Amino acid sequence: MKKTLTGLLLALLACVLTAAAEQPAFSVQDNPWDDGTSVLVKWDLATGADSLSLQKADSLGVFQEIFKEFAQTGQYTDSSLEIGKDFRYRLVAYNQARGDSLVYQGSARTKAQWFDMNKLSLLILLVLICGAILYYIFSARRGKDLFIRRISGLDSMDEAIGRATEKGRPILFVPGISDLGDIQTIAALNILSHLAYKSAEYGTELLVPCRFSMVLSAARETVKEAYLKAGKPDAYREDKVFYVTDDQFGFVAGVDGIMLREQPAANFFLGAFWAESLILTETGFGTGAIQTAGTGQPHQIPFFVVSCDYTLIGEELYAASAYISRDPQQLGSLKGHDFGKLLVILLVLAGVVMEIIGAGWFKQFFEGGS
Amino acid sequence: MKMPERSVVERRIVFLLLVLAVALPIIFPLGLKTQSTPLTEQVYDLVNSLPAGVPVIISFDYDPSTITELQPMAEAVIEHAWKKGHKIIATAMWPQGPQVAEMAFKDVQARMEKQNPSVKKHIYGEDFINLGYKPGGLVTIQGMGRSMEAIFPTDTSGLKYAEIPMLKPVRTLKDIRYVISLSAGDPGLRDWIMTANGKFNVPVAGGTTAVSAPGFLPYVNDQKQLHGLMGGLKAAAEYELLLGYEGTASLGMNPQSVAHILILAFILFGNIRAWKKRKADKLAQEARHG
Amino acid sequence: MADIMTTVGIWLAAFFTLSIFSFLYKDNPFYKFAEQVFVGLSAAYWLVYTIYNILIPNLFDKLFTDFAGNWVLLIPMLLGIMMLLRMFTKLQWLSRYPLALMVGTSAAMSMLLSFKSDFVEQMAATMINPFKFASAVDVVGSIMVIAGTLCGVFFFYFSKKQEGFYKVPSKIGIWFLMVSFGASFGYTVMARISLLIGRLDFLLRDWLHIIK
Amino acid sequence: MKRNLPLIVAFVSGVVILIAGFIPRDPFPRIESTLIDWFMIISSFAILLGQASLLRMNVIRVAEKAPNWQYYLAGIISFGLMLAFGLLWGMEKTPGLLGQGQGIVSQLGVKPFDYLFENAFIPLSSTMFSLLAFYIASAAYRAFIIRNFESNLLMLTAVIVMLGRTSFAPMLTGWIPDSLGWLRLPELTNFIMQYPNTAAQRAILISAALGIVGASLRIILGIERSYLGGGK
Repeated sequence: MKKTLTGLLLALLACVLTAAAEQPAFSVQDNPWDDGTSVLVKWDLATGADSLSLQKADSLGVFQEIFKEFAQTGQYTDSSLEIGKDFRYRLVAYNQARGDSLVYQGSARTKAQWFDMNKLSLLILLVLICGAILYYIFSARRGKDLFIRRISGLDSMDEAIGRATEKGRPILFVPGISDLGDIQTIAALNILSHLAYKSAEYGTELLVPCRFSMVLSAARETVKEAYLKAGKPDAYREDKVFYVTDDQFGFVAGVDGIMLREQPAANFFLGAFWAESLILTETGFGTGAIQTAGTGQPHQIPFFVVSCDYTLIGEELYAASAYISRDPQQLGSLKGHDFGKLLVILLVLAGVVMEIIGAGWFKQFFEGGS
Repeated sequence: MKMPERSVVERRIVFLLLVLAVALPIIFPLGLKTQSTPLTEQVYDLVNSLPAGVPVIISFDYDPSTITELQPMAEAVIEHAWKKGHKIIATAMWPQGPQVAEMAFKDVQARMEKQNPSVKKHIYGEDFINLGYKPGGLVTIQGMGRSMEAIFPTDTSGLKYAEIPMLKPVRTLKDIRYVISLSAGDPGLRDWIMTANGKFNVPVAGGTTAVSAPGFLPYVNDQKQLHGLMGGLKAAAEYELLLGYEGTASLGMNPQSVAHILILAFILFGNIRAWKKRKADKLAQEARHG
Repeated sequence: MADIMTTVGIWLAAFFTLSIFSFLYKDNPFYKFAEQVFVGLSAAYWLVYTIYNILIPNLFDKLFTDFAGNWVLLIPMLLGIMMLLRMFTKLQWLSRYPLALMVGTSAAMSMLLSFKSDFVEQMAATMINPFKFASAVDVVGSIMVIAGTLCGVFFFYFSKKQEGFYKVPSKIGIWFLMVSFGASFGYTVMARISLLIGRLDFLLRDWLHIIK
Repeated sequence: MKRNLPLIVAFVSGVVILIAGFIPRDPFPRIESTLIDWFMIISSFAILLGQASLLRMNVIRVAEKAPNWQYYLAGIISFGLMLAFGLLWGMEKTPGLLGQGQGIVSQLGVKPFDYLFENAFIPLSSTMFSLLAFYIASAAYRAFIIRNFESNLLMLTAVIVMLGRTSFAPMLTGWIPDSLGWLRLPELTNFIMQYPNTAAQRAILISAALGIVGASLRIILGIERSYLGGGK
């Protein structure tokens, strides 16, 4: 009995001590780093309180309730206020069991800030990465030779063309179903120029069905140029790069028909694809063609992976395009992004170590306050 | 243009089997029970944690092509929010959104009355409001963070923002206690995460079609960029389970489950067939080369 | 009368549903008709909603009721009309101004917002102490999140030949990507089946009344 | 001039938004919200543009009696019908030019616009997408073939997830003892989604975010100008 009593007393003492050591139970301050239109009210109530009322003085000085959801420790942001004015708040904490209440008061003046310090980490990282992108774009423009690795997909594409040549059957290239405004289509056309060059070299027939007239003229230009570069301008036939129809499923039906009729030995589906991806590859699989696909549409990648022999995943499409075209803009951006990726890898590794050794400030710096 | 006869026939058999696998369990439900998962529970807990009277946004960012998946979610969330007494503000990033929102409110009220005839009649303008469609995705949401009234001068019936009683305490998006976006693509949940949560710190939860669900999981993290995620019909059924009723989603899980098994069987047979064919080809090749 | 019209409506809906499904057999006039009706209805829907939900409340109402306070809105209205001039080849160049304003604004906004939520926050979310969890499953899982994210990012790193040592993280990265694509695959199948359930449910319940 | 002035417009609007992202003090937030208001109005005109171009193309097809012109005519007629209904009587709670149309509502049960929406638009759009279920089924049988380690991994995960998200899953693996509870299909599915899937999707998000930063930067600085049309 005596033991329990001392225990209880000690526990009570501990409670009192911790309560005394706590931060001020109620604070009112200008919301830091904002546009000066809000006040941050924080509270940390002693045990026992079971409901509360947060009140704000109106223009006549009368307190009006603005918030009453109970939380032992909580905060409330009063927003849409005038800048540079004083605001007074009162918190009434009730203990209904004992029938008494505690009242806290505080006030603050709103102030607009010059910089949002919560976004410091964001700004630093953004400046670093944008700087890197610009640096690489301009050095590529000045003719500096920037290294990016060869995507292994390109090798397997060359192989597929070789196989088609052996069999004496044509190859089919679909530059996606997006218009020319889509960077995926541009990337696809860059890769097309490489494939057209190879097919001109080998003397293999190349079929390019297009969905939009803008894509059609760009594709014709690309193929023609590639044939010229390969020294076989006479082998270029304009009717092999052709328009099918604007209609999404109509286009798919058209391409399906071509695959069944012409029986191409290698199919390339590069660019933007949506739900039609699996209809195309299913037919291509049925005709026994070697299929290569590549798209930036994340939802279609799984279907390409399971029904094609080789798939360029997401950014690989752009990397392959930059590798082939050596266009300074594409190449420079890609190198800049690579810098960002390296930065992420290093920072995350550092962050994990810091978390393990208990230095939480590092992660918090990147989370930004809120 | 014509496909080889065999493959056409094969294809039609596949189609027919799929129709049967879906239709039969609709006609004769198997009474399968679903199990709730943490991601759906998180959404439920967010709605459950708030007291009566708080203003919330449910955004209808989809069109009829995905109603099978998203409408049951919308109905479940509305019912839950109403039961908790939250004031629902319906917005839409897709033009068909306001219309499906209207349907959802009507159906939920009807269902609740059917279950319990004495249930509260939810009044337009007091318990819920339909603010309609606005284009612009994250740009527009960012505008809501400055002033809701500037983006939504009126509701869909032409009522002025200032004259709607339940919108009195809502000056900006920051006054909203949670946003639940039911999203079929772009613009949608991602814009709400980036803007409502990323910029204004409003809790955001979401329901998406199953197609896009895996891509949203990185946002469910310690920073609470996303408070839980409902992905597809299964998640809608889970939410119905948490609320304690069997709606269209729960019933839909019967055909859904059977059809999954059928698709798996197709993949299995397809692979066996391809393997056999490869073996036969190899034998033929060896025979040719002697 | 209203009852009859409801029934007619259901038959109409069933007709359109079956017309689209007929494409599975082969392309035919019913499908072509239904498809174009869809295109027409959808375009009109967008148009009506844009007028009633945006142009009237956010532009014309404001201009008509309080012109002095809202005359600035004449600028976006003018820009909007310039946008419409894109229809005419000769005046197409005028549409570049509104386009430039829109593209500049949205590029800057999406740059800030997606950099924060998709880059910085994702990076911070990966800074986990995996050993803080009690259950072994969570510890292993968190290590997987860290390793998978880093190797996945490395897979998309193009400035280094992936040979020798560098081949390892890249390989692990692709494995993680494949698992995730598998999950997407499963979820996509799920979604597509759901859509079919909705339509068959309509046909069996509302149209044929086979189920109640 | 015709070329450069729009680039300056894009640059200025972009830079103002960027500054407003970091400096919370007026005038930047005010300019930002003005731009947002304008953006919304201009983009609604852009929607008008899109629909008008589509209509014009179909009218040309009908006028020139292009192949299948009858179907395009049906499209134009349904467009006109829906547009007229919407403008005259509005939809749901929104009034049209002729008010709420009580007379016609008592005949139809709903407004004509909503009638077409429910009985034509909904079945058409949802059936169109449900066709995909059939394509997936047929591709599952004919083209989803395992080839190498990577695609095996993909297929294995897909199978687990597809099973794990059915209502059969709890029954199939309910016998696994609690100590190995994470091996049960629903738990295993959750594990895959929560950890490996999140990791890979996060890597994709990070790479994509870098792509967005690069593209936006090039647009704001006028390095990338293909959006203005007419090549690079």
